[in-house]
Amino acid sequence: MATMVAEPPRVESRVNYLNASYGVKSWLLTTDHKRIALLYLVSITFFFLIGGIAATIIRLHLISPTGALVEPATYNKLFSVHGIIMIFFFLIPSIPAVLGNFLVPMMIGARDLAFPRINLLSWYIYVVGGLFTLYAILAGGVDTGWTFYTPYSSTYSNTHVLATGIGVFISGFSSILTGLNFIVTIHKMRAPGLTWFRLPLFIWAHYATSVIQILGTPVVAITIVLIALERVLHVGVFDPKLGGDPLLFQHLFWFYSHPAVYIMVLPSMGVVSELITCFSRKRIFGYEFVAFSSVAIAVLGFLVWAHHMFVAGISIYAGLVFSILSYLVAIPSAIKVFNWMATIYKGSISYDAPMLYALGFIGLFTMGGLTGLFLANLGVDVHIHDTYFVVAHFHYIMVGGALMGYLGGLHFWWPKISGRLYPDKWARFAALVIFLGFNLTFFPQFILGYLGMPRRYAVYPPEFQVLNVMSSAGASVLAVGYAIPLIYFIWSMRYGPIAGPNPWKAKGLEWSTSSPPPTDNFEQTPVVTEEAYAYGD
Amino acid sequence: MNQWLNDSISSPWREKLATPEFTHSHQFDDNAQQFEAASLGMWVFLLTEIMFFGGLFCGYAVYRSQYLPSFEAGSRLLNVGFGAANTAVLLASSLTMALAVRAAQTRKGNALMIFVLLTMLLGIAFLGIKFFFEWIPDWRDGVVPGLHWVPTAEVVQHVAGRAGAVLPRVELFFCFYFFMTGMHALHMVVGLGIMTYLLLKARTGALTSGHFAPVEISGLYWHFVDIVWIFLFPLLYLIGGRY
Amino acid sequence: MSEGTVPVRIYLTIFACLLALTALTTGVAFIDMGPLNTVAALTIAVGKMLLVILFFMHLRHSPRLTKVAVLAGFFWLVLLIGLTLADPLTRHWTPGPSPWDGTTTQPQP
Amino acid sequence: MVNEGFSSITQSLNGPIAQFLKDMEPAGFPLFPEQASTIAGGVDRLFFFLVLVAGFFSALIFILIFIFAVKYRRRSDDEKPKPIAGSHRLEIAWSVIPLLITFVMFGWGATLYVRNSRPPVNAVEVFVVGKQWMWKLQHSEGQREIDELHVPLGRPVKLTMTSEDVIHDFFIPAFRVKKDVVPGRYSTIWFQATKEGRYHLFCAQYCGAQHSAMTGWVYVMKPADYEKWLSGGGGESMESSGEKLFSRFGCVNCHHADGSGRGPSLVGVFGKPVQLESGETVTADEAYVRESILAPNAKIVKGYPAIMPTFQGQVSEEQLLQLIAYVKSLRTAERITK
Repeated sequence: MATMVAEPPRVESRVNYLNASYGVKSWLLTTDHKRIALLYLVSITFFFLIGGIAATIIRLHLISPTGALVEPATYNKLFSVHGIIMIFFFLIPSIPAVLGNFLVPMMIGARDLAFPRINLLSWYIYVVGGLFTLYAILAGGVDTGWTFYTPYSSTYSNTHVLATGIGVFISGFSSILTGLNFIVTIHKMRAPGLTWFRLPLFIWAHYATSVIQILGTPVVAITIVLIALERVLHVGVFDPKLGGDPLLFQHLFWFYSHPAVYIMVLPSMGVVSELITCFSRKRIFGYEFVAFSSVAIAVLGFLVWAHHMFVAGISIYAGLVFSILSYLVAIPSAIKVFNWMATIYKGSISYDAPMLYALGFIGLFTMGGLTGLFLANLGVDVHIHDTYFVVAHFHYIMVGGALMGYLGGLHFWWPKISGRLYPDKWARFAALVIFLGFNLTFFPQFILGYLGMPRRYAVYPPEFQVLNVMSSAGASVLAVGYAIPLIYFIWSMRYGPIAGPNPWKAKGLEWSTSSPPPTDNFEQTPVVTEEAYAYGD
Repeated sequence: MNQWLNDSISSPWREKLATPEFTHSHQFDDNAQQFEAASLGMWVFLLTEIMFFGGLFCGYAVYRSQYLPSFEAGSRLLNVGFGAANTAVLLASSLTMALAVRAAQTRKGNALMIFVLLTMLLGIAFLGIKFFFEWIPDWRDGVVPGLHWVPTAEVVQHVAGRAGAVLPRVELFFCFYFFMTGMHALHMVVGLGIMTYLLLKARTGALTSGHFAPVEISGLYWHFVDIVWIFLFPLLYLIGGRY
Repeated sequence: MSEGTVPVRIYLTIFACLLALTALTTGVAFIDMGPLNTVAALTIAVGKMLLVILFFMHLRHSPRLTKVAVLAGFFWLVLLIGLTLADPLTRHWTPGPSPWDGTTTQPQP
Repeated sequence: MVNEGFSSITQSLNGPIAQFLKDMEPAGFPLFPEQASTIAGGVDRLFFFLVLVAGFFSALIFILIFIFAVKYRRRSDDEKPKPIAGSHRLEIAWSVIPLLITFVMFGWGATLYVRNSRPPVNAVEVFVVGKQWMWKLQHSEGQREIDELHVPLGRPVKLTMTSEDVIHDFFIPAFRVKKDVVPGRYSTIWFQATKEGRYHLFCAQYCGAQHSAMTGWVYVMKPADYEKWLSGGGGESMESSGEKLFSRFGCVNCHHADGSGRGPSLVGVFGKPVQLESGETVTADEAYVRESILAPNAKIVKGYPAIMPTFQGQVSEEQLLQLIAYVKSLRTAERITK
């Protein structure tokens, strides 16, 4: 790196979206989808840091069975903040609002999203929602967990549930508007010749994600409104004393929050399809199957929510129905993994950093998905429900899956976004550190879970200590792994070598324009004449 | 599938939309594309709205199925006359809204303004009836959960007279009654705001120069709010058994 | 939208139908038909909704995509309400003992 | 039938695997939970089956990635691998085979779930009330405990649980049983302990500040020791506490044994169908008795006026359980005094 610092590379003089105009106003009032993507990038990185700090304190605290750092009440606020921030303010907007915002119009050959001003509005809504949540944290925190289970959240908690609820409610509309924009854009603004079955799989994945965003999010929004009304007015929608049913809350909550997992992981799958094809120089194996499996996951994902409630007291009949439906959603995920494997088979595989993340995604997502089969199982779930087994499982999906995909995508398109290259050696090193740190953090938690350690415990029996210490050690490795890309991305913005329009020799419309792209993306509207991923030609 | 999903605006309309008075935004290729995008966008937004109200309808369905007698007792405390009258008022406003859209399509500026104004007046009439003839008497009867739940002797007697009805669960009915009608009224207020915008815009003639998309999609929203009421009316007022 | 604007006559006819259906649903509520009251009220409401969607909202003349979107919306609404109700409506149901259940448990009285 | 076959195959494996895992554990560092109930073995068998399947597919994917990564690494920059469009046969294979495997998982799990959700009729009954942040338990013989549960070895035990405030969850890892304890209703679990000893009891549903302190111990004792322990506490049985409450709250004034009172007789009612004024029939279970005390007008017995006042706010969760125990005990008329 030292040799590169010596002389900042020559800046390309051509006008692009980054240097088209200057000043704070030109950013805060922009309607350019690429600039809005960068606004999102900065804000979600900020929230990732907050969520990450909370996670760090949690893991440090759990080194000792009696709790090393904080009071149990504080611990509860920490895991609540970690969950709320990471899910609603980092993972859900991560790929759609950053990479999706940047790439959806470019990949379909459009000049912008269908509604650029609504796009900017969605960022402001996100920021306002984030500010409410930050206020709640600074004013003393919230301790309901990200699940807001009633009647604890509606009646018993004396923390800032209302401000947090408003924050989550508001940010939900940001997600809805992004999804709405994508759906209309993908339907109405594709370049000439770009038929549905020529679309990159990234677009299919974002289409499926958008469907979940627009149909799921409003349900959690109204549910949060009901909690707020119950807290303020003391009416008893979820209060058993008035005949209310706490389980109704769980139904409404998980109707969104289970599909929300697919909002996080589907775009990641889209990214992986792009990376796998580019770095093995092969067209995707079974295009239609990968494309439709995204849609299938989006639809089936809505039918499985009550597997979060097998021990909550739902009827046996409902348990049976939701268990078998949960198994169905495993199939499209399996189809994707097998198709990716078939794609790299007999490919020409290169190991640039994005590909390492993609391969890491496949491995970790496979493990996350397969452990999901345990939780969908009525017989075994009774034992492992609400234990660390669940914690490990969903971190394999959300961090091992969604976050790996996000980082892979960021590394892949960073040259397009910034016009610069980052140091590849460091990037590969960081990918390795993250993979190892991740497994060290979360694999022991599977064992802890089957042993019976419940989640959300600030103190725990001493025989669980060894595994907890292993997990905490892994978390510190993981933290280092995340810090490295942050440093070299910032470094590369000024000192990175000029990338050129297509450093990976990738296919796809976004690589046919210059890096960074001009404000209108293309000099002239592209015309598509070939299938996606035509690497063989 | 491409063919099947891609049927779009037919050519007579495409020509009408290609008017020189209106220039589409830079991201679109022509006026027709912009119109289609705006219309699809509103429909997708309405799907979101369906699910938003859907959460309330779902809660209502769950509790109604569990506490049928109490929900019927609560329903019979509502005034079916005002409910029906308000339904008629809202349907009339939908008619004037549809005529407003037609006026914009046929480029009749004055008719557009008159119909938008009529729509607003009918909307205000709906809210007035709701507020003065229903919510205020509800308050007097003490059947506003959370704010003023002190049911009068008649209410208590009415509930006690219905086999299986229990006061706390009638309160649950009124929770849903106020949440659902309140959320509906909130949407009406937003709708009135949109109508005001249309009225101001219509004065400049911008809506009758061929680019009638704003009127069309505002109309979609207004009709949707109407449809919500079409379901609220029987669910809240009627199926308690009036016989 | 293929035929251009919809004639005023059609709007007025639809409005008249809607008012008639409102009167009908209100009237029916005063006749005791048992559970059929609910069925009747909801059927009429669906009818009114269809009139508004098809004519006032021009769905009849809209692109196929819009029709698919509307259907999807109602499909999801049915999923939400139907699958949620699958729980509370069946809480009293206990599966009977089955022949392969072994001998560790006895049937409930 | 299929499941029986699976069970017998895995039964022979389950013991040795669990034993092997136990043997491997370093001191004070368990890797596998104790198996101390009749349910545990079945759950672990299924768990091992799932581990086997998940392990196989994880290994398959990891090994394939590794092999492909080495074998098909890019050797020169102008390599052009031959494109492969796909194969319907393969797609069908890797959709249908996993689907069939998941059906087996579902069937096996569902059988266990249904079986474990039906308590045996001759079970020892214990009543549990959860509150922030303690477990209050009472045996039907009257013995009370807090955050501790004593149970006899080799006899089925049924817990009837409710909560005073938020949702809690009664979790005994060594028994592989867990159930949310929800305010406003009764949930039940049952188990039959197979090994003497002391086992963890956790609250597994987040319930507020001291959630992680809402823990306790389950003691499994020889039946004789258990009987001795039961009689040691003195106190009166839940039935007789309930009987006293029955007269203290004045229930006895209307609910005469012979049916001559203003309210229906409660003799022999429990567990039987009850005809309601609305024409419906309900089974008089715990939930029904509870609702009849707290919201008496919700379900009116056919032929009786709706005159009973509500006892909401006057009767505690524990007292409710005692009243239920009393109503349950009223099999014949001579139990009601007066």
